[in-house]
Amino acid sequence: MDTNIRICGEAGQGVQTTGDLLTHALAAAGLHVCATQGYMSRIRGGVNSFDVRIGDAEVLGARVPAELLVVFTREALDNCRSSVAEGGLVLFDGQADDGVIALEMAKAAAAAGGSALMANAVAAGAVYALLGLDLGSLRAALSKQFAKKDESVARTNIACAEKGAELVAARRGAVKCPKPGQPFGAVVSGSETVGLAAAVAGVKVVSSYPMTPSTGVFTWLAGAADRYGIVVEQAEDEIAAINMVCGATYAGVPAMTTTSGGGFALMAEGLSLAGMCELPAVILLSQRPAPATGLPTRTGQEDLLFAAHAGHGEFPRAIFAPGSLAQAYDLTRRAFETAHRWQTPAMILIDQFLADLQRNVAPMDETLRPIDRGLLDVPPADYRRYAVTKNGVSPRAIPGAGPFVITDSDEHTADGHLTEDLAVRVEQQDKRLRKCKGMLAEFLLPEFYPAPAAEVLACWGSTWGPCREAVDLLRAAGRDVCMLHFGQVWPIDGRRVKPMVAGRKVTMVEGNATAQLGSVLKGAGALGRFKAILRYDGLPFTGPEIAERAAGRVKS
Amino acid sequence: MDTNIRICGEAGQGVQTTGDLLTHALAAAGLHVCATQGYMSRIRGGVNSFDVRIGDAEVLGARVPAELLVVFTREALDNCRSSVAEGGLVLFDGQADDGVIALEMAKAAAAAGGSALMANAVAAGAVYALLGLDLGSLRAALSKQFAKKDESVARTNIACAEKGAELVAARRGAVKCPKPGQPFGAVVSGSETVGLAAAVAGVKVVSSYPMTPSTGVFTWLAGAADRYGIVVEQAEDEIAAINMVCGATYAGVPAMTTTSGGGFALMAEGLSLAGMCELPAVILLSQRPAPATGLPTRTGQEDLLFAAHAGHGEFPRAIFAPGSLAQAYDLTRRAFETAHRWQTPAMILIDQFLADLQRNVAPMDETLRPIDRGLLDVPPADYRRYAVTKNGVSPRAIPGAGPFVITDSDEHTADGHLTEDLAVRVEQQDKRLRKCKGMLAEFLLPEFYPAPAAEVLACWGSTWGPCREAVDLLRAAGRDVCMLHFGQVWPIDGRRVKPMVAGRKVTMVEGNATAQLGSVLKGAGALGRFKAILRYDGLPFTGPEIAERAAGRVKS
Amino acid sequence: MSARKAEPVGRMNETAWCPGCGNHAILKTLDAAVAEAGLDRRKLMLVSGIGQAAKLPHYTDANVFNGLHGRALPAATGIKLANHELEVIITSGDGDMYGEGGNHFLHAIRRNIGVKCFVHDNQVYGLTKGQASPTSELGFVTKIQTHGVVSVPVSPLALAIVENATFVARSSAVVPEHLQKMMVAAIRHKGFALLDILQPCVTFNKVNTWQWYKQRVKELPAGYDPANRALALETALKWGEEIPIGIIYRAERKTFEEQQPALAKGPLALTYGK
Amino acid sequence: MSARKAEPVGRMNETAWCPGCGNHAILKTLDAAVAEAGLDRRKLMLVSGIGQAAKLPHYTDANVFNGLHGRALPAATGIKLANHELEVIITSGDGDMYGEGGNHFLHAIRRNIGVKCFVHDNQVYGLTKGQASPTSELGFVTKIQTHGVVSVPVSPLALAIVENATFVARSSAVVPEHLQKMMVAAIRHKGFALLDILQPCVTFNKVNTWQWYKQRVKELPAGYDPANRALALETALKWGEEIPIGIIYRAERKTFEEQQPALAKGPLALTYGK
Ligand SMILES: Cc1ncc(C[n+]2csc(CCOP(=O)(O)OP(=O)(O)O)c2C)c(N)n1
Ligand SMILES: Cc1ncc(C[n+]2csc(CCOP(=O)(O)OP(=O)(O)O)c2C)c(N)n1
Ligand code: SF4
Ligand code: SF4
Ligand SMILES: [Mg+2]
Ligand SMILES: [Mg+2]
Repeated sequence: MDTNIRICGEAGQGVQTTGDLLTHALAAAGLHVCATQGYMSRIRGGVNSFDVRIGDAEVLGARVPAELLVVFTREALDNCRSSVAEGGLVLFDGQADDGVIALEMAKAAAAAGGSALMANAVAAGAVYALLGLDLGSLRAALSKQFAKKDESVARTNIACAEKGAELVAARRGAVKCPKPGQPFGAVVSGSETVGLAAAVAGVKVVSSYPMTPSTGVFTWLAGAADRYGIVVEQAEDEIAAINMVCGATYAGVPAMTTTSGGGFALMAEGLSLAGMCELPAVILLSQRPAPATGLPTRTGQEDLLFAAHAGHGEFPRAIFAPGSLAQAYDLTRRAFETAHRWQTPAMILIDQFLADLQRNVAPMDETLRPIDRGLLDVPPADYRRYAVTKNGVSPRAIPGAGPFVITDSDEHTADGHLTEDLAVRVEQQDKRLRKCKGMLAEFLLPEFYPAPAAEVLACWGSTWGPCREAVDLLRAAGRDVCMLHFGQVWPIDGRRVKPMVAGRKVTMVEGNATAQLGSVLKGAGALGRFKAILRYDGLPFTGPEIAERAAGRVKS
Repeated sequence: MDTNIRICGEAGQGVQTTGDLLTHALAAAGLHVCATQGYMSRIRGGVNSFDVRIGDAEVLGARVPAELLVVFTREALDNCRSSVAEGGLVLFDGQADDGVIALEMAKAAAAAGGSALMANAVAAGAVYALLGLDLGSLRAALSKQFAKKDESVARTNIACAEKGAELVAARRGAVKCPKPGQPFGAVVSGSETVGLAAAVAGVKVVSSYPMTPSTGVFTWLAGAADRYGIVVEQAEDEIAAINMVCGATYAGVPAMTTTSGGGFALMAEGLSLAGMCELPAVILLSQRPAPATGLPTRTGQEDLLFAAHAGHGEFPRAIFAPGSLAQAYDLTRRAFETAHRWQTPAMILIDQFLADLQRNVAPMDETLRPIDRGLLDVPPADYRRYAVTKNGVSPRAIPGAGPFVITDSDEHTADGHLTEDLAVRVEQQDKRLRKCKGMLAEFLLPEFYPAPAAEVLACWGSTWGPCREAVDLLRAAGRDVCMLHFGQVWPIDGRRVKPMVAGRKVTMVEGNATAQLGSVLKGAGALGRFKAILRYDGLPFTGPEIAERAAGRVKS
Repeated sequence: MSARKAEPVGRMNETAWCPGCGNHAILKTLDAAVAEAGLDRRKLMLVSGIGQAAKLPHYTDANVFNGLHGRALPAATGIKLANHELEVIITSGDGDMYGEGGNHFLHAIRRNIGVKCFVHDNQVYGLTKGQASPTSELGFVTKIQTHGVVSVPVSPLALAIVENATFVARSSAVVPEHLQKMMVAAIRHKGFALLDILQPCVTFNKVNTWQWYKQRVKELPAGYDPANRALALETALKWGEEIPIGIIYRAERKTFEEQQPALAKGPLALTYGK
Repeated sequence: MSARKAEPVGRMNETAWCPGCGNHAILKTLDAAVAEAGLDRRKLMLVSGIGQAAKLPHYTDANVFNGLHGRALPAATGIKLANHELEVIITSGDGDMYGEGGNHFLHAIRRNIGVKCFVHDNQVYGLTKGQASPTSELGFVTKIQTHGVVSVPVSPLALAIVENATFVARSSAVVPEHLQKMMVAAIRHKGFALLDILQPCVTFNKVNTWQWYKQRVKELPAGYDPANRALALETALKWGEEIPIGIIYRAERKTFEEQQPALAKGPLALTYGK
């Protein structure tokens, strides 16, 4: 079983602080937590929400009904009340009402000797009480949070939490709580995970321009720069960012840029440069609804076809789209490895949902394990950067020590010098495109969950969690259905995917309006007709929603 | 019958001047001319070539063998000699040799009282003599060319031409010449035609950044600006160019930008803006081989998939790819009309081959016939720019007189104000995407030539001419083959194309390495398996080449 | 048709800015300046990029083109070319104008296109939550610039003067009266006008606060000659305990529009097809 | 493997420039300057964008990154960050650096990243056949600017000084000895160095010819103090019958590289995995 706690209020009121606190504390209490966020493109005001869904087993995404709603404002109450589950409760910093418990949080904080800021500790304490949980893990979380401050800060916060619990003591245990087990794992977010994986893979230059929802990865890497020995630079624009990455990779270090759709659009020329010069540029593309500025803080999966075809001319590229946090770690590394093995750009496609998603998962390896850059040990005296080879990969050396390393965005000879010899052009273009074959051989097959079935819900990237939950729900209802999740979305080896879906009823589940992966699969000859469950309102899918739509209970 | 005259020499030696002169003169002589160019990315030196192919019937493209080669340098001779047709002749400003006629052009010009620059008139005169043609049309062409200069200039040039003719008088008529008919039509290039069509359609703001091979259109428009009342501005970069176009269209005038692949890549974000704000931005994308800088002055068709998917998010767009000069005129206009009818961006895809192609064709209408901007006559007081409608097209008004016109790159309400209301988001996105249906209904069906046959050579854009010639050759050899030419390449109405190709053996003929239109057709469900004849060395197809490859005589 | 009731479209009811933000004062002052300058609202054209400042056009009664981050200037240029009778005012942020939009800033000034460029300069990226902007001071610590900014800040005013801008002024949200004067002067100026507006961001800039600006801004002395370019440059580069505000440089030069033959017959958008 | 015979890769045999072009002199002078400065060619890193000037790296013995039009600076920045022991020199055109690349120009200077930026300033777009560049003079007629340029030219040197560049110099292809001195000085400078090189384009610029430049360039007077910023600005803005050449401004400031903790242990590319 699982319970959903939703915190709603204006930006700047501590929605996120309260949510983060509860997420960490409840994980430490031995629950499985899954925290997701929805926020507006503003710094103060509006209505933001933070869901902490807790379970006695893995929880992979959000769901709409909340058993407990914590609201800081009347507007938030009006906005979110309809999402309270039947029999659910509301904790409101205002007037009591039917099912609404009044809790004057700032006042309570003051009463406990704290400042108005500590209202979030009051709220967390009250939530703990309503869940019938022991305050131990909350106290510990607060101590940890303020470990670097004066000891009194943590103490006051704890007093506030206790005050909150005390004030709702009458309703202790009123919200059903899953049974806690042994505390395990660590709470991490998608952004953190991608950042960590990049750092561990040996990224040495990160150059980006801030853009929601990619800024989290950028920020995490800035914070980890000293620890991992990374230069993190805020570029003047995205064009600078990608060209710095191209320069850095040319000169010999793994490098990455982080961006979202609009910024990525500005990088299209640089991407083509990486293709031409055979540079292992890595791009993290964190998606949000578009076109143009769209919904800056919401989620979507609308940039697959663009990413697959961005940049003028024809060149190989790989695109990974992690679903789980574990996959975010693995595929980020794989993006770096693929880029370096094939000397061509690789992309990681996430989105706001995955970037902000937090769960307690098995701890990830934080030790630096730099990937192989694929450099020649000692380049020969007659070294040629673009020597023609069978698999299309030329020997790679870096400038500075041995022979000259010459690279050119024009078509070039094996030497790297610009050429207008059209036979050489064909030779070099063939060489570059030959990599496609090898890259296709390494295609990461999509994965069934739990096992192939008559009906297939096919998805990619962050839809993994909700889709998996949907499959569980549908199977529990007796339906012969499975998920097929694509962790790599480009290039697709159609010949290997085709038999996986042949004879099955396929429904694409995608966060866009046109079933983009569906058309990629069609183009790759893997898929003929398919149905689609699509969502493009800026919110992530939920498991129950997919299940209902797949069951045909709501129109798709 | 047709005869091919090739002029080769260094950049800066007058290859183009000589070619242009001959093209205009031979057209005036009553021949069908087709001039094509191949040049290097340099201002002086190298080897450039200019082909003037003349016939007694329409000539649609180039071919490799030349009956007459005019070379200005030893390097050009060495480079091009192998392309001389059997029994063909070479006119060389150097030593005579087997099949090589020596003609000291600069010296001859001096002898005729001219400057070294007039060597091209000498060459042209000699060409005329070798073709056995009367000098009349050449004299007229020279008079016309120098009409604005002192009368002596034309006179001296004519003397030079006569000198050239005189010096090869012994070989008069040595090169077979098609029989001239009545002079007809006017010589125009692809660049000129697109520029003219845009001017006539009522383009009022043109903002571009120079980039080969799109600069020709830009330059033509700059030259015609005063005549047609156009503001032509060289932007600081392509991003500025597209955003100026967005601003100008918002404010109410048809506007266009001209660019090539790398510049277009920089416009991807602006394209998405036009999609979101529903602006009728028109982009001329003149293709050249890529990735990156590639082969700046050569031809290719490598940007179709990129153009079709460029820009983050999902929005409607139309892409036209003219084949003939007449189509360049018509489809340029159609791009403006489509963009305005559907209030969404439209693109015209040409390439270096078509941009530089010159032929004498039926004169094109040069009178200003401004397209309908689709504006409300009198916007109502409660005017809303993005009112939701059935076909997705909202009433369009422009700022300045009536009610406010509000537009936003964020998701917006019907008012145009930014919104984070997710239901409104869906409503607006649905509205925008609904246009796709109407646009698909207007899809310009591909055209068969001469009529449907068992075997189909399918192509798009500039490959029209060479492919048509190939079909003629193959049919003459008894093969049941036809061409299917796509003048619109996005969106493709697969349901209507499918029956056109069903049951036929389809070969895609494309100027790229991956058969891009082939995959678009596959994705649109129009096509299953197909063969492909591809070329990506930077040169255009020739008719004979396609015919040979289609006949299986050379490997594809 | 939309379900919304059919009233004329005007400003949005509510801003999305933080309480205490300098943008509120700028908005209010802009409205006052528009009134003072006697502008016809129907011809008022507000253009912006993306950011907190860039939301301003939605909060007043005007035509609005709220385009891409960094691209307000080329969009405004396109609009002005299509209809030079519109009064085109840009309201954008320091990141928008001097960061992402830097190249357009350089080149729009060269054109002397008649758009008025009001830059809400809060020395920080507000909307994306507090990264350094091109005007952030050395040492300014953020979650990206963890050791503090090491790139010297740009001096937008000095850049503009070097670029031969014809109207270069500075004011601040902390001195609304002065700001209004500057806005009106900018609006009345014929060519390109840059007005850099120092604006407290109460949430992300804890260095350059209301107090900080208030203590430092200082009106130019009476008799200051804005036609003196060398003096203007010197003045523009002043930054520290005293920050000069006022019209720092002013010059006369033909506008871009005036030099376009195609515009002689009237606005292109209005003469179209005639 | 390529059929070409196996010799070490060095320069291309032949340039693609017009006879008489100023680029030839710049190339020759660069080779001389590299020799004079005693640079290890293996550590010499030439970076360029696209244009005639940008072809230079192919014509000498060096590592070459010939990237995208306008993007030499960010590429060079990335290279310098990856390996700050490389001597990174950019050779690019005025369109490349001040037009398409204008935003990078503004911001690379702020960083004081240790790359040397040699701009072949021929006041025209050469490779694309003669359109105006940001440094083309008012009235310059081209096939695009049919009525002559109406945007005032940029003053790259003044911009750089305003931006707090630490080395700002001008020379010309018409005075190779002076040019060589400037190149060596730029190479020896620790941070970002801008060297604007006036270069005749014999094919497309019939105004600013060899003769034109020769008559005008004038070395700074002995005793000129390049540390005086106000003087430097005034000097940088001089253009006309006399065009000052020399080191117009010089200052000391920490380089970007020096302020990156990650680089303390040596070049990232060389210490990788160690
Ligand atoms: C191409 C692109 N890159 C990045 C962003 C993200 N972004 C939005 S606003 C902003 C910076 C805002 O700073 P500023 O212009 O100073 O405005 P402020 O919010 O401070 O008023 C950024 C980086 C974007 N919308 N588009
Ligand atoms: C993105 C992009 N836009 C345009 C071009 C076309 N282009 C190549 S070089 C050039 C200008 C060259 O001028 P400049 O930088 O002054 O160099 P020069 O040839 O004069 O040395 C242009 C516009 C390009 N290659 N890429
Ligand atoms: S974040 Fe700063 S700039 Fe943005 S609204 Fe808040 S105070 Fe104003
Ligand atoms: S076009 Fe001009 S810059 Fe280019 S090589 Fe010729 S003379 Fe030099
Ligand atoms: Mg700001
Ligand atoms: Mg130049």
